[in-house]
Amino acid sequence: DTKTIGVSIPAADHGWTAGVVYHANRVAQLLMKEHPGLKVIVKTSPDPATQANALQDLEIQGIDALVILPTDPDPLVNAIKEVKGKGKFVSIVDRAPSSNDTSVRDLYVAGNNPALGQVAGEYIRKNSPEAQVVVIRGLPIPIDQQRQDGFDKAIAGSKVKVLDRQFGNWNRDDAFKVMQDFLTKYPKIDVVWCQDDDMAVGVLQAIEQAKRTDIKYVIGGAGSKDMIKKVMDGDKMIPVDVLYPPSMVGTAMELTAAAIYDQIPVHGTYTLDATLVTKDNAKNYYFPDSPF
Amino acid sequence: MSINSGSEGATIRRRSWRDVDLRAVAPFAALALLIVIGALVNPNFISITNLANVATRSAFIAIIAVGATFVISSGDLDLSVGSMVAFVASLMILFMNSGVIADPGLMLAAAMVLTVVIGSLCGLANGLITTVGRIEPFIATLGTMGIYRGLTTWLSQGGAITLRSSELQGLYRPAYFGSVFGLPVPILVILIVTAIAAFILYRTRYGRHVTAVGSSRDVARYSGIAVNRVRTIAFIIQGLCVAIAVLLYVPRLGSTSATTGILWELQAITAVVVGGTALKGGAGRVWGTICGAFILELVGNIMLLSNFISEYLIGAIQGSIIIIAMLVQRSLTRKA
Amino acid sequence: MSINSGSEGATIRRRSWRDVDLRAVAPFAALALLIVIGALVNPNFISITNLANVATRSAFIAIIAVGATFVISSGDLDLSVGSMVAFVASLMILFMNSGVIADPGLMLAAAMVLTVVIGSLCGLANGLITTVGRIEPFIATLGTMGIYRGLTTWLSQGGAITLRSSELQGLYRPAYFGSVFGLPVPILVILIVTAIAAFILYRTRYGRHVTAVGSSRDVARYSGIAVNRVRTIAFIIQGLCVAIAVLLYVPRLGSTSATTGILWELQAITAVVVGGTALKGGAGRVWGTICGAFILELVGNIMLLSNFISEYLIGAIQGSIIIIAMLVQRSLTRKA
Amino acid sequence: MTTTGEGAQTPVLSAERVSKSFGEVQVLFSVDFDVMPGEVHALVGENGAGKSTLVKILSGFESPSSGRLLLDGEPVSLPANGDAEALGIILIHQEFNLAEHLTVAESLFLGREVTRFGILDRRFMRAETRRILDMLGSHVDENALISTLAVADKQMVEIAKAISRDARVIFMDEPTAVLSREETDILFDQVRKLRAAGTSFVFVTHKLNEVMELSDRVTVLRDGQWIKTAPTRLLDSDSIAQLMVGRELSSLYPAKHEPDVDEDVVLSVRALSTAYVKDVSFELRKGEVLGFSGLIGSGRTEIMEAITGLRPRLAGEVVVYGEPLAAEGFREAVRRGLAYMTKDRKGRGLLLDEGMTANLTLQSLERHVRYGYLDPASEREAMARAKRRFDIRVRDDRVRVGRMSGGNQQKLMLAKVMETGPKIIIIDEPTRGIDVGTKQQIYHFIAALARDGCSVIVVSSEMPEVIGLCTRVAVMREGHLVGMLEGDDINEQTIMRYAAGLKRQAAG
Ligand SMILES: Nc1ncnc2c1ncn2[C@@H]1O[C@H](COP(=O)(O)OP(=O)(O)OP(=O)(O)O)[C@@H](O)[C@H]1O
Ligand SMILES: Nc1ncnc2c1ncn2[C@@H]1O[C@H](COP(=O)(O)OP(=O)(O)OP(=O)(O)O)[C@@H](O)[C@H]1O
Ligand SMILES: [Mg+2]
Ligand SMILES: [Mg+2]
Repeated sequence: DTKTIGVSIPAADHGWTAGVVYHANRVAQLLMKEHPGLKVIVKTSPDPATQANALQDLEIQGIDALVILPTDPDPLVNAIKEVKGKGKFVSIVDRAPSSNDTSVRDLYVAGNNPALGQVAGEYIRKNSPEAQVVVIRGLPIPIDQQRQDGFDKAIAGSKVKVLDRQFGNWNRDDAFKVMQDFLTKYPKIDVVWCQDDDMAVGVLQAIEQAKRTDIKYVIGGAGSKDMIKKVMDGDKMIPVDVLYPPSMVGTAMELTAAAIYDQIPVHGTYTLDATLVTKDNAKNYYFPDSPF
Repeated sequence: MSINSGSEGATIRRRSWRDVDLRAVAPFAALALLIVIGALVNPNFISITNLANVATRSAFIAIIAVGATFVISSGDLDLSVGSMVAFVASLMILFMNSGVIADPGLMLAAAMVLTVVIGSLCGLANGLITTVGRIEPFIATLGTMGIYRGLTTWLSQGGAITLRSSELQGLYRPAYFGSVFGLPVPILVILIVTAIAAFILYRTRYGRHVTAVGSSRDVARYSGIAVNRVRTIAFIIQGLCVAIAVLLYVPRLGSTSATTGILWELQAITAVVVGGTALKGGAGRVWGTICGAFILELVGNIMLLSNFISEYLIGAIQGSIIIIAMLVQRSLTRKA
Repeated sequence: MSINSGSEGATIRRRSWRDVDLRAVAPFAALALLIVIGALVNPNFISITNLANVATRSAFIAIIAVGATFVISSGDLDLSVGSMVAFVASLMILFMNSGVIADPGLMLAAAMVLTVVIGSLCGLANGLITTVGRIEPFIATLGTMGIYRGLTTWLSQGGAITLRSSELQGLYRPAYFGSVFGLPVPILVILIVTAIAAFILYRTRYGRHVTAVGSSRDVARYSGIAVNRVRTIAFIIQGLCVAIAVLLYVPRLGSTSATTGILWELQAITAVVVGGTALKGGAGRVWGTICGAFILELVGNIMLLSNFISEYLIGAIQGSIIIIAMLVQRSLTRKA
Repeated sequence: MTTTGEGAQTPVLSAERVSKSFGEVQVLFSVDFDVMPGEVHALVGENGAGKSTLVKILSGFESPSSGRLLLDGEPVSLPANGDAEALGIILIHQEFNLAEHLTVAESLFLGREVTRFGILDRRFMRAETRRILDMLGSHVDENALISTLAVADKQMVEIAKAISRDARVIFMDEPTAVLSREETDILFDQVRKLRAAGTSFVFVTHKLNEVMELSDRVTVLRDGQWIKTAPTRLLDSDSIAQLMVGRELSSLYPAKHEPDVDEDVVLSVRALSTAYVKDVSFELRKGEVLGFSGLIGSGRTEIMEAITGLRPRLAGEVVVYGEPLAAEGFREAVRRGLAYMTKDRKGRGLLLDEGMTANLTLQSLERHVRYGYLDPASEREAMARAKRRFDIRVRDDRVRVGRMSGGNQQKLMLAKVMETGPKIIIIDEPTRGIDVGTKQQIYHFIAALARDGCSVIVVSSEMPEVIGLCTRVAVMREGHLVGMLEGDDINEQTIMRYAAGLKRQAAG
């Protein structure tokens, strides 16, 4: 029988979301091959308002299930509830609204944002207990806040000191500028935490240009192929990376297909680990074909 | 030494009417064309639900663009409207979350009044900086854009601001999702706002002054028009329209963040221009603006409903369609 | 009847010269003020390294803004430059990754030529759509902005496009990070580009025509100036400047993504206006533009170096400073 | 075709059965016109007769709807966009055609800049500009921005621009409308010189004495029809005027109406100073017509604008009906019964992109408000009234004001100012670009206003106008009020002596 799954994800506006788009499309092809009657519609939206519109448009096309990775969860709750209210199967990926219960969704596949910060924080606390750290944040939206909170929790009570935090907008160029200024401002920096591999690219260039040797290492996040490669190759500046895989959207899509076809009870919450990628396990997470 | 013969006068009138009509009709023709394309792309497109959806969600941009029509007609420009939406909406939700008024109905009413006041004040600030400060509106409102956006970020401490009371939320929800005699509330609001705006622009002294100021500041001044006041009021009207858009926005998503309303200013300005108002200032076309806002929203909708466009290319196609819409408009106008 | 007495004429001449000078000086005064503030905020600010950093990284916006000075002087506007950077840079890197030329030096040279050609073509496209298509430049370039950005997203499949050959990267790196006689290459490029632009704008027939066209299309047309050609060439110059900015941008990070250059158009326009060029068209001030670009970059730099501003409020302060800079400029000009 | 009896020369440029319509409105009906080598051909007619249109067709700025143009006897189609200049055909526009952001020298050479090795030869162009301006006796600074120039100076620049080219035919559309007598004389000398060298001129004007003085032949248009072409020496001013309006004209100026000496003082200006004008005092009585004369740039406009609040005052006070008028702005002045009509109709007077009605009622919209909204019927009525009262003639009621003939724009502007129902009316250059017939109407109109108890200040550079209309004449020079003339003192010679600084009264 024919079924339709609508997939609503953020537009590819930086590396990680590009990965999301890549994996969503990849899994869509796989699922459609696997289930002949199945139609998977993947739609991208740049901001919450547009995404709310996209949900309406998907619904117009008569979907049976919705997989959504919200650009910003809270503003989308009402729109998601609309879909859910019509009896569709709803999976939310990665970003949870403040009231994340069964009235909103059936399935929640989560990357773990607080853990992403926490793992990074713990690594720093353990390996350089008295480190002076500068932080480059993403955009001022809740996921960013969750990562910061996780990080702060991890280093609370230790001698690790955060010198400064500024927004780098998950953008290489902005991260480059912010890092240049951090380097001017602080004569001694031990560690940079920039919670995103895209921004790490800019940070590394800024450090290289300044020829500063006091910085011991940089911790990014998400697991882009370039950074994983550096970890694999034993780059001293990038000793580890914290995984936050964009492929989680694929996981959610597979679980959703299973739910509507096989009536497998997949309700509930699936939280993916924020795995610490080290030189030893790096090759498991290296996908050279992905755009991210 | 002529006095026009009657018949000559009549011919003339007919000609110029045709002329005026076609120019005003052009955006509507582009809209019609788009609807036809949409119907071809996906049969679901032409359903009442879908068209109502599109009209409803164009409400924010449409209402903001009505305000922008005033600002642009008077020869200015306001780039801050997008961040003003975020700022005003944040304050509205924060006020409702503050719980200073126990009764939900009263609270909602107070919050709505507050929103309108704040919107007007933001507009006033833009107007004063531009006129009294004598700064190019482009730069002045780029500055306030940064300010409103920054304040929103600060208010939300980088996160989201969400309406907490579910009672209030339930009470307020119909303002976006409800309908009156089958007509969704937002569409009703668009119509009312536009009708009032058209009345002000075409049928009042102030509206005439706006056009005069936009066509020539000097002529306006030598005609005894308080140019700066007219310009400032246009900015206040813009602020009011933003506030009205916020009144519809908050019940829809129930929450705001620092990214709310990003790039809406460009969309609003595009709607105004696609609707036939010239950016130079002068004649404003309010109904055209609404039509422009629908066109923008339709383009996105058609793109989403069509399944053969790579999602990576959506931006490119959207851009092309705007250009094509303008070309259609031009060619229609030229034929007139 | 009248013959002005000679002395009267002389007074007027002196007065207007003084006037012109002060207006041109205003942005530099604002810049000086900022540097003083910066020095007070953080002693590191005034270090050569920091100032060189700031000047160097302002190169992209500065060079693009020089092109924008032409477009704006001729009475147009180009909103597509930011996405044009992304598009041109992507094509450049893809070409270098393609490996069609084995010799790295040759490959680099070919890529640079290609970049310049593509940049000019993009500018040409903008120019033709605006002039031949007779679409308001704001809308026309908003359309091409969507197109260039969309194509970039599509080329990169939403991700990043990274220069693969490390040999090429090593060869190319000095174009951004190198220096000549102690002067970082990007600063050198800014100076050369600006000097050439100033020469063209002030000392050639074409430059004169740009001013005339921006001042009044009709007058220019009646004077036998090919208005559309002048405007189109201004867009091509803008495209060229974008290409030059790309030539500096690619060696910096060796990669581009769909977010490269977002909002650079607004920054470039702001730089132009802060530099003293009026958005209405007419008089262009190339050196002022450069100064404007430095001011924008300095504001961000000072904010980061200062310790007392919440990271949430940076946008708000940045906005305020732009407004204040313009007010300083105005008050200086008014005193003249 | 007309033959002139001047020999069987071929005309340089001629029009055969040229008609022109804008849309469905025909403004020229099968007009014949020719220009002989080395002649000055005057083109006269009432406002809106089609003079500017004909001249634009002959210089390639408009193309005829039917009929053809001949250059040296050969049919041509003149290229649009001013490229006809390459053929030696040059038009000085009735409305200025200068870019505000350029300097005088830059404007003069716009479109044909002189370069050396691709670089602008600015020194040469400046020197050349200076030379031409000196030749015209103009002291305009060649480095001044056009935007800073007074109207008359802009006209001089236009003329200099035309003269500096190798022209075969120069069309001048009312070049003297904004010039003083002296400047006009210098211009005419240049014209005669160039004529002697073989250049032809077509000269559009409303000043019939100039026609008599300068031209060799006259062509009269009326309502877009060709009426007559004849050698000037066979005509006189009266007969030309009669041909233009199609009826006999009575005397141009109405009888003066002297107000009683004990009439109320309605406006009194005391020691008023602005940035340029110093210490000006005078009084205006009820029912009086007070003239302001002086050289160009003597500060007449500035003082009027300061009185009405359009320009900041530095010192002094203005008293209207015994109450001081605060300097806070023009609106207050209008509310108190003052009206000011600017001389710059294009830049400050009229919205060129709007229709007539919108312009007419712009200053007096409150009169058309019914229940809070504008009543279009009432506006239409006002428009019909104004058209009758000021004899505004257009062939298409919905024409954009920018496309109306210059004279009709002037009348519309006067109508607009009068719509506020003022009691004290300041008119800056009341008849700029207006034909004799209408001039007479406006003079009678001003006189009637005074008789009805209004007070009028007429600022004018046309001496006969001031002399013919006013019971008192103030003369300004370099920002000072140097004389207040009454009775027999009001004559050309005395005014001139004050204006040129040869004589001066103690400030009164
Ligand atoms: N582009 C146009 N579109 C429509 N009507 C026009 C246009 N140009 C001129 N007209 C009309 O043609 C008529 C003749 O105008 P023209 O300017 O030739 O008069 P004129 O003889 O120069 O008058 P004046 O002495 O007042 O300058 C006027 O009624 C004017 O409104
Ligand atoms: N020496 C001078 N210094 C400064 N400004 C001057 C000087 N001479 C003339 N001006 C300018 O000339 C203007 C006075 O011209 P205004 O238009 O008031 O004179 P007018 O008598 O009305 O002449 P017009 O016949 O041109 O209307 C002032 O605004 C002033 O700026
Ligand atoms: Mg004329
Ligand atoms: Mg004057």
